[in-house]
Amino acid sequence: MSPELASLLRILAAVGLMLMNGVILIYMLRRVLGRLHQRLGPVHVGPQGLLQTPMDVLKLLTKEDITPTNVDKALYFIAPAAVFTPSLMAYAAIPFSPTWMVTDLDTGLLYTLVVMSLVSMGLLMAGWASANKWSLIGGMRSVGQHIAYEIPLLLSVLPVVMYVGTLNLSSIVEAQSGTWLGILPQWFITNPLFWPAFIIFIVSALIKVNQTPFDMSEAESELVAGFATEYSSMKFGLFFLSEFSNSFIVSALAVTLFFGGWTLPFVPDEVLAPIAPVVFMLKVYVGIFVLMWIRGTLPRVRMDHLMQFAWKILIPAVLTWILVFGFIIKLFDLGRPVG
Amino acid sequence: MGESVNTLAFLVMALAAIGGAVGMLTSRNIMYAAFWLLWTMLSVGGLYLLLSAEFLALIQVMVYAGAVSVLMLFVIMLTLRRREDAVRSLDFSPSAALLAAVFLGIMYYGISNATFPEVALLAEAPNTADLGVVLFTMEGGWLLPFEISALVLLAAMVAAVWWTKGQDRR
Amino acid sequence: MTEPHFTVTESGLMTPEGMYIPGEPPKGIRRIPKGVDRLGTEHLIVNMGPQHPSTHGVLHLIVELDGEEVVTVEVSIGFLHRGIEKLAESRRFDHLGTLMDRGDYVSVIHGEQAVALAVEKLMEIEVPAKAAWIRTLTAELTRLASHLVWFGTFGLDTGAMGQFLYAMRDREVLLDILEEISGQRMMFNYVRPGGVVADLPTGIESRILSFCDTFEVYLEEHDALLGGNEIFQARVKGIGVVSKETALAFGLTGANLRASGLGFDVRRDRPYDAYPELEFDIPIGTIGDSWDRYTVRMEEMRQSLRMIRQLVGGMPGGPFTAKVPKVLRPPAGEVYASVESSRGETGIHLFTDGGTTPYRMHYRAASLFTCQLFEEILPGHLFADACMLLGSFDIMLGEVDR
Amino acid sequence: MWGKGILNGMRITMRNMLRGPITVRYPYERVTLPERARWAVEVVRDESGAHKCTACMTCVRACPDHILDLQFTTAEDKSKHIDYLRYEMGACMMCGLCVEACPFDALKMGQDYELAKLTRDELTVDLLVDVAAAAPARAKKASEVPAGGTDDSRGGGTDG
Repeated sequence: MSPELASLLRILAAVGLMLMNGVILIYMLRRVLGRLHQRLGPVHVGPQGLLQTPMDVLKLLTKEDITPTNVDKALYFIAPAAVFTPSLMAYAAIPFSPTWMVTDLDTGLLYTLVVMSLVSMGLLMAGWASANKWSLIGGMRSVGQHIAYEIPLLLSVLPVVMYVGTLNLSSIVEAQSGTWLGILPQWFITNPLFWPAFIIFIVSALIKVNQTPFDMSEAESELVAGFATEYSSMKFGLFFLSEFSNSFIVSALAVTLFFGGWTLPFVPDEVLAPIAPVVFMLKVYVGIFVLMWIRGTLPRVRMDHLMQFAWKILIPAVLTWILVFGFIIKLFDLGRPVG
Repeated sequence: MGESVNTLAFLVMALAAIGGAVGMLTSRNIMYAAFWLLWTMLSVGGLYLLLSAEFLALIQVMVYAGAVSVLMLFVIMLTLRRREDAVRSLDFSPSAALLAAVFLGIMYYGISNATFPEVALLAEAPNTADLGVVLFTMEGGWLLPFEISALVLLAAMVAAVWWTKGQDRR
Repeated sequence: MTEPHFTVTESGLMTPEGMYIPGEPPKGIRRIPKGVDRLGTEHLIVNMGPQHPSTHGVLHLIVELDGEEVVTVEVSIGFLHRGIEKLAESRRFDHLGTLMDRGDYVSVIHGEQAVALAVEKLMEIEVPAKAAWIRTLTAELTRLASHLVWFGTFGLDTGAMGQFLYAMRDREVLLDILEEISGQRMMFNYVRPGGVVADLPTGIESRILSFCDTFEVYLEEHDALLGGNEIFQARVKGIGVVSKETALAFGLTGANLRASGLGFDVRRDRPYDAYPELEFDIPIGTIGDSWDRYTVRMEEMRQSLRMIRQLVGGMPGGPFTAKVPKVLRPPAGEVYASVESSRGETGIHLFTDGGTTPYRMHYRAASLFTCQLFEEILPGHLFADACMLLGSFDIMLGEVDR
Repeated sequence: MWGKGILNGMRITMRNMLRGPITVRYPYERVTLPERARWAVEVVRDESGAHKCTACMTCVRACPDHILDLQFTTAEDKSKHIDYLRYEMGACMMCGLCVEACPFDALKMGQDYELAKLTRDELTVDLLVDVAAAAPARAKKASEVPAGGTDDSRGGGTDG
């Protein structure tokens, strides 16, 4: 098989995974939120309501696509794609196992974060093009929050990068294999040195997921549906899909950076190799469950509190922590560069 | 096949970059212009990627496409008093045309007379780690200029914050 | 090319078709101010409602926004107007309750109680002790149910979905109890001049008490879930401060007034039915911000629980209704009776001419007074806070528009 | 400490999750209505199917919505013959005032809460129609109505 064909197949696999993920995550969200609220969630269509989301996708696909009269036609059409494409591109560098990944980028971590930062552009486009005041406010809010949290998100992964000396995601995972003092897995999360970075990472990554407590851009009780107000049928579906795909990416990044990716402690490599993708997916889905749990619990933050939190607390904190962390690993010679 | 794919990709990216630039200059809607600019930035990022400068490509996308363009759009939206102000009428200015013609002439002269070094691409392109080494650890590296520019940017940021929030804003 | 939707000029709106809507801008709406200082941003005028998720019904707010900041607000009501006051002129006195049910349709017993009290006052009917106690019991159960709706929707306004569903879960049990007592889940039509329609069903006492036991735990959970949340606290503390003077000037009553530090409660100050015999505290806030309104209502729910326990424990015997004629024919006159409903003082002002129907009925709805406050309170707040403030005041549009 | 309340809230939602769902899956499960539940008005009939209505018009006057319509003809021997007692279910608010007013206990509040009808006309019913006589006609009418017409187009929402 020629390398070009192989990459094409990998890309197609990523697209398939993303679409599947979207359907599965929507079902999971409904069930998890339902249980959190002492409801059942979908149970009627198919066994355990499993067919509910496929049916909804069908519904979205066959629904009439309404274009309001006053919209900026070009941008209105481009916006869903501009939101969807970066979310899809972000799958490229995620290492599902030592061999399962679309491409093993040397700058995989930076790539994923950069690509995800482009999502906000599409949201702004949608907000502007919709010719709707709620949409416009939603778009502006989304860009404001994304810009503010881009910086702490990028900075919060720096301790990991400083520690392992690489931006390659699979190398970062490999650095976390093995055990710590023979009992704890040698994931970065078991090392208290990484806890501040992890907390900052989670807080700023929640913004990317665009759900409560940070769903300001679509804030259903304030902005009706924010940037998505005027969108219908599959255009809306693309926004929706991208949102779920983002929560997958965020969870996958957290697993890769802090929870040891596909690695498991005490499991020999021969056993681990075939089940690595399963281990990775399981970890990611646990992370997504936590995201949904947060979503079902917390109220929404106010926009200016969010901004103040980012610029006045999070960014100074993460800058200070990088400095402290650098001193610590330099003084005690803790860094374990790989490769 | 790899070579032809590369050539094709280069052509697509280059045309996209040029097309975006032209689109930016000719569109009467300032919002469209900003989005065309974003398009150009992304295409240039793709060109960097073709040159195996992936770190530079990513920084290009992040800084220019992700941050600068968004800030421009943000400022445009904030300062537009009315939505229709985004569309400007076409006004022809002879002096601007003259200036553009002079600029074009100089550029043409410069490029046609320049000699480009014939350097083959390295088999193993410098990666991110090498860039870091050159910036920070190498003897006679760029650490001091880097820090100075950081300081300048910080000062600019503080000034911007003071400028926008200083007077009658709470 | 972007087509403009409309031009906001100094004198009105211009649409792309050239249709020109002349006239003065509506009261309270400031058009783009001349000589804009600051950043010179465009002011957005958004129509919040009548179909908006957080206006709790069909309230229509015309909000002028500067960025995210509310500059002016105009409250536009009347989308749910059914003419209850006029309809009352053709309804017999014992049928007025069915109209009042449709007024404030979340705290229903209070409206019926107000009508019943007014008619009793006119006709000088002595209500038997048991009837008064049953009325008070159902009124307090309704107050709990209504406050739960407020709590849930307040949570929803701040974006927390869980609180709403947990509140509805508890309200469901309450509605089951009230259905068992009165026969319907929302429009009870249970209180009549002279007493109540039927005695308490057997075995309801134990059900109410077991509900009290479980709900006591759940209530603390609710308080910890929403009120204990730092994000929520940051959003409500110091937001929407209603000073004592403003509260008095706008005629606020109920929890909104008490949150501002004024301890007026109809149950204590103009006691009716069984309230004089009950022990309860009136929670009072300090500065009148959203947080005070939240804590006052939460405390009211605790006091309601306390009252329900006393009411069930000390339920007297006797008839559940006084001897009243089939067709009520009060003497000509004028009477005002009021009760403390979940939203404030619900008053009924009746004029009679000696016939079987009222000559005129006035329905004092507390929410109407709260509604008028928005034009005063919302400007200066962020838009997100404005949405949440609507929730904190707990208005009921059925009562506002009647 | 800042954040303690948030963690406590997470604990509470998890505790609620472990309590299990309380949903009543309505078409499959049904709750028993309390004895006093008030739904559509019905006529009390004894075993032979006879009703106790004397056409005294009390219920018609008692109805606040004026939805009861009783029409009777007085025969020459002064005996009343009831033509119909029309009841407009679509406008009924089920307040129970007619039942309370009836001096002969001829009316009662029914317990059937599935009152949806396919056509608007079906909402107006003649309460005093002879049940036995009307049965064949009703069966015929039911067969004319296209089957499976329940319009469940609401689908699932897009959230939760």
